[in-house]
Amino acid sequence: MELYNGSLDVKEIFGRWLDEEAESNYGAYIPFVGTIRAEDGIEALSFDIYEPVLRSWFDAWQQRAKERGAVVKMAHSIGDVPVHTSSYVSAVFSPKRRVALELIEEFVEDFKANAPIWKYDVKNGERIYAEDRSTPMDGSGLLA
Amino acid sequence: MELYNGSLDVKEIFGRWLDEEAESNYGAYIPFVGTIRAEDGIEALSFDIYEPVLRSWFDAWQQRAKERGAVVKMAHSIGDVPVHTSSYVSAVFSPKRRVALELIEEFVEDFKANAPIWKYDVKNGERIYAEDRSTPMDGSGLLA
Amino acid sequence: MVKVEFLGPIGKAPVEMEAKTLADVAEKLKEDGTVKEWLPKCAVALNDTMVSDLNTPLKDGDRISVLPPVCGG
Amino acid sequence: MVKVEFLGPIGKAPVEMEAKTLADVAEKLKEDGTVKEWLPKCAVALNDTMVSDLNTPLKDGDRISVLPPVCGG
Repeated sequence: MELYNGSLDVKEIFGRWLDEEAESNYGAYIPFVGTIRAEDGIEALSFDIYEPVLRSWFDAWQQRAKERGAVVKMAHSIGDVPVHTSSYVSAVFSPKRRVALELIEEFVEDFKANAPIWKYDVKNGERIYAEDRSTPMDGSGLLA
Repeated sequence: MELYNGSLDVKEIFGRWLDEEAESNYGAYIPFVGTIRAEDGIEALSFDIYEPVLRSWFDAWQQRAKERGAVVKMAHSIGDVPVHTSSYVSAVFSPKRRVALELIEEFVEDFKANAPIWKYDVKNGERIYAEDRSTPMDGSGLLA
Repeated sequence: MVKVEFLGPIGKAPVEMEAKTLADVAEKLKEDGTVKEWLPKCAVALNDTMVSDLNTPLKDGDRISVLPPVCGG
Repeated sequence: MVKVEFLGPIGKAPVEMEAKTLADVAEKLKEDGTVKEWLPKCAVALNDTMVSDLNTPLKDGDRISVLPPVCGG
């Protein structure tokens, strides 16, 4: 798991992960690259991350992937990421395509739902919590 | 659609596609990279392609993707591709992740079932049709 | 005359024949023992467009492709 | 004493309190009007492990994190 301040160097990450697994005999490599869209007049998105819980979440996913013979990788930005640059890359390597296609979907969807990351629109230099696009994590409401 | 003799330069293709769509305002980019696994003592896989029908198949997919606001891209090898190098890269770009995740799965699965490409194991320099891993295309048996 | 070509691993040279429909082509191809075995698992293109109707009419110069099971990727 | 911290957009400084279980924490947090509004949509971690049982016992020095709705990617 890799965290970076600001935009990701997507080509470097993609290529390095490819090289890391070049001799691992995986038949399928599926990265997912998330890029900031220009919409609603935003200049950038900005991210807060709670790293200890993100790391536990990712470690659990590595274990789940391993049980299916696969590997997952992930990189995410902290702080401001301008439009048309990337804040998120995740990837699955697996011997076969079916497992890779299933895992990348499950991994990305669970990431959206349960990775402890908070998103803010940046408009006129101001940070506004993207409440309408945010999802309560599994188990929310325990203290209510 | 890009066809190459021998192994694909995966990093070049990934990076160039990223650059091509850098200003297109897509939020999700999902490539699928297919790499030759070392198994059953093969040295390489080898591919025949019937380009006119492959091109029609790909054009139809471009249209299907366009109707969903997305773009598909594809590169494949012709001839011999040694183990641990790549013969296939396809990709989806889409504004949103759901469409991208759905399309990459449909695109790759339909590719496996209906792209007019024939695969051969290369053992001791000999080319052996991979009959057991091959799938009759939609509409097969018409002349039987 | 139409031309029939055999793609990928079938490994047979193209043949020319008289045929008014794909049904005529099917009938003639079944006379060749090796080709006959391939036919149940082969798809068909007419001038590079996939076809699915045996009654498809043919005209002089048409090109029919016989496509065996595929495995790209 | 346990420490309760509020992550991301909640924007509130950590608080310390006496509590034997998470239920005690819940009760005390509801006294703060702003925090109370967040609670129905917040998940909870105890010493960086997600928890789902109000009866979870607490000990001196425990750290409780309140995690509002997320949106990575």
